[in-house]
Amino acid sequence: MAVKLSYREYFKEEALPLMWCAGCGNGILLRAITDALADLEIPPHQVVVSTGIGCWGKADDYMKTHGFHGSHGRALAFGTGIKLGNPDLHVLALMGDGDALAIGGNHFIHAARRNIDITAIISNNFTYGMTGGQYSPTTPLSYKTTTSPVGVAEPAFDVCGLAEECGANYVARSTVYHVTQLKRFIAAAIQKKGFTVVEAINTCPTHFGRRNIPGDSVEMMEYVKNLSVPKSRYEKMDEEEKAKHLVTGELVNKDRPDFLSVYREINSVESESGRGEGK
Amino acid sequence: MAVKLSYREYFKEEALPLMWCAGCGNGILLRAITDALADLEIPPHQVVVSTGIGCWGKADDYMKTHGFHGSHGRALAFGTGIKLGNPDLHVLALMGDGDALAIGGNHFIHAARRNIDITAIISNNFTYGMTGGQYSPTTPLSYKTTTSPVGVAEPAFDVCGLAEECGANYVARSTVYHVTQLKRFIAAAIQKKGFTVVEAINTCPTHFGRRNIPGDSVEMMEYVKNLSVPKSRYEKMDEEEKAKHLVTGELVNKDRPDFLSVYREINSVESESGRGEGK
Amino acid sequence: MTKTGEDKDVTIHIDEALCKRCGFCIEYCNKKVYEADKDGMPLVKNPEECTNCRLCELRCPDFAIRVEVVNNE
Amino acid sequence: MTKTGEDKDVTIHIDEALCKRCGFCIEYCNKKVYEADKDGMPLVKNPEECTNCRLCELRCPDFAIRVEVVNNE
Amino acid sequence: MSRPKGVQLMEGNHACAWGAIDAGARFYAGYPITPSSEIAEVCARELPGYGGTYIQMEDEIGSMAAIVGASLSGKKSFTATSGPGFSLMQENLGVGIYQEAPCVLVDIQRVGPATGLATQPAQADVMQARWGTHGDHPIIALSPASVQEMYYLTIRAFNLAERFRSPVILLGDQVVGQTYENIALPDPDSLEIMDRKKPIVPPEEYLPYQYDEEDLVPPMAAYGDKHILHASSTCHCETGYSNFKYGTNRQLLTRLKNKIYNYIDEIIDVEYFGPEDADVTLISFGSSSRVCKYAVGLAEKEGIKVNLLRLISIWPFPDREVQQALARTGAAVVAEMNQGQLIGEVNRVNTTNTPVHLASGIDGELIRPEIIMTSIREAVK
Amino acid sequence: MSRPKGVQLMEGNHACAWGAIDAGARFYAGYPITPSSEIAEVCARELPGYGGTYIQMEDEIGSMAAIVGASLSGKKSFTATSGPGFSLMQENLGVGIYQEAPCVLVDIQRVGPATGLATQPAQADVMQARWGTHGDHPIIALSPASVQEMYYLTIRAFNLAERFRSPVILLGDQVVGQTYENIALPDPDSLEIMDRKKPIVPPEEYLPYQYDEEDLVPPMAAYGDKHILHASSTCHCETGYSNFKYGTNRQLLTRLKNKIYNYIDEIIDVEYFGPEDADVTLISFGSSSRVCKYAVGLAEKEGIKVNLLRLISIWPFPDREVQQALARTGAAVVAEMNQGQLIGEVNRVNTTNTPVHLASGIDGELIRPEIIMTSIREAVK
Amino acid sequence: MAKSWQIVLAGEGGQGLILAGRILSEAAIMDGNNVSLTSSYGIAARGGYSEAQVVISEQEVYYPKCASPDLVLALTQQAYDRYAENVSDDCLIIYDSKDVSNTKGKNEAGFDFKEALLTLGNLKVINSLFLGVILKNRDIVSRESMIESLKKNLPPKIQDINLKAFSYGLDQ
Amino acid sequence: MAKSWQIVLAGEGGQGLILAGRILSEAAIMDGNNVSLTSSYGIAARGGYSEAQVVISEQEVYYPKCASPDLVLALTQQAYDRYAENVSDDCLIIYDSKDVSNTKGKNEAGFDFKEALLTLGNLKVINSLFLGVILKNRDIVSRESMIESLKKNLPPKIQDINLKAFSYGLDQ
Ligand SMILES: Cc1ncc(C[n+]2csc(CCOP(=O)(O)OP(=O)(O)O)c2C)c(N)n1
Ligand SMILES: Cc1ncc(C[n+]2csc(CCOP(=O)(O)OP(=O)(O)O)c2C)c(N)n1
Ligand code: SF4
Ligand code: SF4
Ligand code: SF4
Ligand code: SF4
Ligand code: SF4
Ligand code: SF4
Ligand SMILES: [Mg+2]
Ligand SMILES: [Mg+2]
Repeated sequence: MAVKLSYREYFKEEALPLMWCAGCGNGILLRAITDALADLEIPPHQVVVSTGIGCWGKADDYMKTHGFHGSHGRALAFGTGIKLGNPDLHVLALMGDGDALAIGGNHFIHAARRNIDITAIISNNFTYGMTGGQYSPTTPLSYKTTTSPVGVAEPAFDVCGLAEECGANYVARSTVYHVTQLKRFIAAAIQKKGFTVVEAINTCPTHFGRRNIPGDSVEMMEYVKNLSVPKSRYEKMDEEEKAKHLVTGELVNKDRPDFLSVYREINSVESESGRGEGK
Repeated sequence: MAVKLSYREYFKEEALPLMWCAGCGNGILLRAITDALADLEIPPHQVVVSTGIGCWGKADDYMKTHGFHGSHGRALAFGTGIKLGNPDLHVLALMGDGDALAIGGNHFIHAARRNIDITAIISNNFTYGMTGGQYSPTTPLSYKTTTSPVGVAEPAFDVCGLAEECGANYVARSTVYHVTQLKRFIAAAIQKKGFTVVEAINTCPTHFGRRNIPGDSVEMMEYVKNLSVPKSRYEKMDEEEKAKHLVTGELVNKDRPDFLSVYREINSVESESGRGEGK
Repeated sequence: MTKTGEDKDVTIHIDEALCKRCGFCIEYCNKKVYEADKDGMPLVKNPEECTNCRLCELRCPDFAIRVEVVNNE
Repeated sequence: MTKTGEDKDVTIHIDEALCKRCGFCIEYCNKKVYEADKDGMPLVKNPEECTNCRLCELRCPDFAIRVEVVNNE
Repeated sequence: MSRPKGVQLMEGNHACAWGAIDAGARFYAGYPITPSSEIAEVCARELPGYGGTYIQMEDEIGSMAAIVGASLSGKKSFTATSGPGFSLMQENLGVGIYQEAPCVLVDIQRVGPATGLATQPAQADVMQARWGTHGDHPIIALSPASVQEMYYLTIRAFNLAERFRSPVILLGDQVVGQTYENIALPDPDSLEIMDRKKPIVPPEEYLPYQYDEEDLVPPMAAYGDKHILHASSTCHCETGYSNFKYGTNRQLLTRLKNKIYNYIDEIIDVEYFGPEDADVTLISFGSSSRVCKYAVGLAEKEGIKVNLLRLISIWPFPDREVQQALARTGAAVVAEMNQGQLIGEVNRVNTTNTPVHLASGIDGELIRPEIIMTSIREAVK
Repeated sequence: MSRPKGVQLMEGNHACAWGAIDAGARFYAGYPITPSSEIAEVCARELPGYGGTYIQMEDEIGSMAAIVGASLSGKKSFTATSGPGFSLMQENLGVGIYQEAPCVLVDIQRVGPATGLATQPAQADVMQARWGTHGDHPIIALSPASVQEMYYLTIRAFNLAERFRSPVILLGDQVVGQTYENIALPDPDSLEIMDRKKPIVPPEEYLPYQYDEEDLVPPMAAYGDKHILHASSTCHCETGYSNFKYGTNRQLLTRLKNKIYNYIDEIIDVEYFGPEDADVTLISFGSSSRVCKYAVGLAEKEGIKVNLLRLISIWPFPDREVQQALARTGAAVVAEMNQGQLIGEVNRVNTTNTPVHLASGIDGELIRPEIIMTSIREAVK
Repeated sequence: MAKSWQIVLAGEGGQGLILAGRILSEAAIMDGNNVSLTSSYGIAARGGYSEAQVVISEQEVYYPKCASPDLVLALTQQAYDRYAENVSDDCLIIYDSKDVSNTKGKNEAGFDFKEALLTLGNLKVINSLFLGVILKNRDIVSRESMIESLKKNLPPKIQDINLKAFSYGLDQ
Repeated sequence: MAKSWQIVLAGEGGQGLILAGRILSEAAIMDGNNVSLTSSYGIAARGGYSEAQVVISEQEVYYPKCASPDLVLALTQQAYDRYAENVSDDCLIIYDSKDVSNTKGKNEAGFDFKEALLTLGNLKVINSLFLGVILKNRDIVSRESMIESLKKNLPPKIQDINLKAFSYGLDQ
């Protein structure tokens, strides 16, 4: 009997209420992920979430799948071992912008280059939420944070551009406002073999919002909504306008063979030709 | 009296002979750097070379400028402190492909994003020479090394593409065969403010060559020579041909303001407006 | 703890204990189904307008809303 | 320790102690100025052909070659 | 914000940042981590006003690297972190020690291992501070017990760094870092500030690692000076360039050790508290030692005479002072917020076989007086 | 290449790799570093033939992370490195300890700190192995003295890792790693191989950190099992999920310590060499201890009776065995290739105040017999 | 022994407890005392348990926590329960009579903060209000210092309403 | 005491010293002995000082280095100088008579390796050649084992010429 699965198969309801602030989009992202898993009908025990450390890195506390909560910035490195240790698993690396791109930037670019079969789901709230709102490598230039009280002097990474440059098979950007699109991208990323990235532009009214966006949670959500534009519209913008926005949509979708396929192929050719005699 | 400086002002002749193997291109690259410095007539004491750890990382032993020989992969991180500690310095980060892109990949992408005023000179010999020839993130797919005895299963980084994506002001690729071009690019990189990258495709007959290129040092040099094609020719190639070659030339040349300029501007605006009262 | 706006085939449950008064449901329901009480808590004011799009449920960051179709079984 | 091929205005010094016999100078001199001895050591065989392009000096990985213009002072 | 004037309510981490600024620090590189981030935040806000620079690096590895680099460029530099970041800094801390780069590393300890309890205090990085990086190396570490000391010991850390040409660790904890107390910052001009020795020979004669016999510390040029500075993480001789001759390594390692251990009296700093004659001696440091002072009073009420040896400098370990304290009193209690780290060192020097008890606070909070009292009672049993 | 048969000349690093394979290791993640890289090279070549996987990570941080991850996916996993890489692995080593992920970390020591002498032997990561990661934690470390032992102790390291659900460190050095000696690999079927305890309760009842009272070790599911495994670097209760209640931290840290220290006899492994009654007892480990054996003979020729206590397991420190040895003989010499690390531990347990001398080999080569002889002569003076 | 106070302000995130601790502490400093202020909160970024502990003493403060509080303000049941059982009989507990229902009944005073706030017409001045209530019950710091500290710590445009709330608390 | 040998093969990179050490060691193992083989080389990747030390013993080998060598092969002056002063009088030094000029003259034998190689017509068989010379001077391992070890360690197509070089050394 093929009963459609519910997000509740993956979501740990008894852990409610969530620890996150009012208006924090992490819960929305969590719902999108668990909904996507339900849509794909992947049994929870075939899923491992590998989280980083940060507000979003607390997501594993609310998941009923297998979970790994490691060290800051290393979700992909732990995830690489998890995946190679049992290639049948669906490994989801849930990372903040700090996790994925500051301290974890190296694992990110190498995972993409290797095309390891992991889905990275990045909550980009433009700041280190957990530690009190310092600037991150995605904080937009000149925005204020606790460590850039007059504005940050560093330009931000284009997370998706970086993933693409390094070779990810699937790269998409959405926001916690665009919830159905977000779920769709996550589902597509999980289904695709190889390294896949979904960047979810997220709200952090408490830190990023407080210092940069006059108003409340809704204003913060409005910012996220207005910041993002679909590809079709984005492409028609001039450079100046582009610089003020983030394009959303499926930005990369290809089928390079993933690391383990290549590894197995290369090594099997060899063992046929007589080496690797060990049983 | 403006006597033209010689590379000997920068090169530590008494340290000869070089420790590098016969046919290793590191010496050629070293000559190109010291020649470039001489052409630019930068006094040696205004230059700091920050080297990584590796065969190329030994370059500081042959330099008469200020020198910093730190830990593997961190030449840019040390260099960042060196530069910010004394902004008048010309900081040259001399890194192997392992230094710059394996263990040091994160510093590389962040230095480029920040656009810190450092010149990265990368000896790309497609392998970890110093440790005996294991594969590196630039080893071409399926090439053999001591840790990929039947061929490496990971695609290589495009070093210059990565630097460009992350925001470097100047990115150029040459080879130790193309010595005059190489020197020219290095001089241009040093002169340019912001983060600049020169990737020098290099020979390693001892390790990379031995396992992949039948023949001797000259064959290894032939490989380097034939691998590289100028932009004009590269652009006319089909994808398959492109994949087998590396484009050389000045690939990026722009003038984004460097980190320190932005930092100072942002912070001075502020202190004018009354904050930062400390003397 | 659950407020129910019942009409036609849709039931909307809001778990007051979970709701953190972010206002997203109120702001983003195209049908203006919700209104804020003075504390910021959403009240189901116009349940008859609800189209069961469930966007409010998906956008509630605190899993506080459940939109249920009752008569559809 | 230095072999000198003297002709016209160019002198080529090769420091035998530094030379590691990689063969680059021999292979890449367009003018075929060098030849290898049986040990692989470059000998200046055709100094009169040298155009003073100095590429051999720049391409010698071991700083073993010095191409000097003598009569140009 | 300008420099706070008069008696202030100030957080320990802020006091640390002001101590650094007053000591002359003009470069901070760091990566935020609870419970140390306020140090970064003050630096980000204040350093530009002092002509200094704040940079938030991509991680703690880069942060430690950057402060070593800036140190060699002539700046007084520092970073602050907590356990996970401290672990990541170890490799380059070793580089700083080996290259003799004066700088300060502030570790505001929290509960570990791993992420542990990120907002809660512990003192479980004590041994790591001594032994965290690979290879033989000496280290200097100070342990503040109050907001006051966060300020003054930060200055002292910079002074010792400059005096000994070495990284110095300020080993705080969440309690001293995030407690607010009254403090009055002194007139900066009244402070005794040390600066590294500069070369006195002409540039041509300068060898960056040729040391003065008098104190074994080489005068230090800065990048940009005409005196060429070559600093290496590889075994090197006085020139600073790599040197692999037999003997060079022994010489270098021995000097690095002796330049600190031969002058240990300039570093060792302890406080004696309570009656000279006592039934039990408490040995403690950092925020635990305050609770010990409190316990001295509690014990007195119970009729037990207790005194305290407080280690203000903890590395190099004050062998002599601890040994004497153990010998003087017949029983000792080591109070620390870990499962027993400093107690190992205490026993190492315990030639009198004095019974040493452990009061171990591992509840993710400031050690409770009751835990110390229990150990005191045991000790007098 | 197939598994070497018969008596072979084999390098220690190769013996280590074969030991791992014979112990059941099927996952290696690493980053090359001298003098350990041969372990990686054998794994790269051999693991695919055993259905295993070799991955070269972007750095040592990632390598340590990957082996912890693979461990939880049910694989026996390991990595190998040397000083600089060992420093970088510390943070995630702590994660492995805290999450109780069985795995093996091989450190082939070279001269440090920093880059030091990359190709030369030292034993200066001894204390780092114990204390290198932040926060309270126990650790198991073994120290091989020969190519033979590189093989057998690697197997033992995996067995202990599985038995105690903990990372185990194999603390070799350049000498044991790169010396070639004769060795015959045994029939793999003849080996005693331990495997982690799997859960016996049904999936619904499984709590990943509910431990067996009998040995304090929780049965371990693997990712992919129906028994859901939640592993956290944050303070957690039996469920594996974060838990910040008062008491949880104390309980967890205490259990992590006790699960090892209560069963220390299953770990402690020492060798006694030489006459029972002696004038001097040598205490040593790893390659230094071989030189001690050699020195026993030299001393005999000089008429000095010397014996040796060789520590095969060094962490947890064999307090009792060392204490007894110190009590039995009136003088001791600790021989180690560092400036004095293990000697601190020896003194910690030296309740008999036996004079303990240091024979310190810091010349970037295997400690010379003469250095040990000098200390022996001093000890009998 | 020297005069000293141990004050616990306990409730949940968003009630301004830590700012109140700061205001109280600075007032104590103005009176010439030594002060230690510590705060703790759960892992939840918002809501959840929160408290500030203030130790005020003429002497050096050794133990910066409240080992035996002299006064506990408990704005939630959770906060009340945390302390009610453990404090000495001399300790005064001031609790929110709306939120806290199970009380032990000895040496304690209930106060309806919500009602007072409604009277004051501003829900955000709760911390000034309870500081007033505290000072009314115990002379921990001088009123002048408290008023100065309130002014120092609050933005000008909300000073008046907060001072009003403080006085209101003081007058109850 | 049990029979044992300490052999040092010293020269520079590229002379096959380490391979020779390996061949010698494996022969010793075939003879039923315990063996330790260590090698060291300077930081220079090519050229520069290089040596192999082989300890052969019927017993367990404690000290894997040559504390008091029984035989030193010195192919360069640097190698010769490193040992000549320090070895005991019982130690035989075999040196390259072309490369080594300053010799002490006691218990040593010069050999012109270059000339022999030219006679053999192959410069690359130097290690087989000196192994022959060594065996001719000292019966460290059996000749059968040595031949077997040479065969095992060398690719088939160069075995003949190496065996020839070995015999040549043995016959001098
Ligand atoms: C090695 C290390 N460095 C720093 C920290 C402190 N830390 C915890 S979370 C975090 C940043 C969180 O930012 P992000 O990854 O963007 O997640 P968010 O909280 O914004 O969701 C930092 C710096 C840590 N735990 N470990
Ligand atoms: C932390 C650390 N990990 C590993 C090493 C070992 N190591 C030294 S050099 C090197 C790689 C060198 O490769 P590359 O950077 O490409 O330089 P090359 O030798 O090829 O010039 C490695 C892995 C080290 N020194 N430190
Ligand atoms: S601090 Fe920001 S990211 Fe963290 S829970 Fe609050 S709103 Fe979310
Ligand atoms: S190993 Fe390769 S990179 Fe290193 S010196 Fe030799 S040829 Fe050059
Ligand atoms: S979206 Fe959810 S949390 Fe926000 S106001 Fe509505 S019900 Fe409450
Ligand atoms: S389901 Fe849709 S229409 Fe109904 S209340 Fe929610 S958002 Fe409004
Ligand atoms: S290029 Fe230089 S090293 Fe190479 S053969 Fe010519 S002279 Fe010798
Ligand atoms: S200078 Fe030019 S022409 Fe002359 S020898 Fe060199 S490469 Fe040949
Ligand atoms: Mg973030
Ligand atoms: Mg390389």
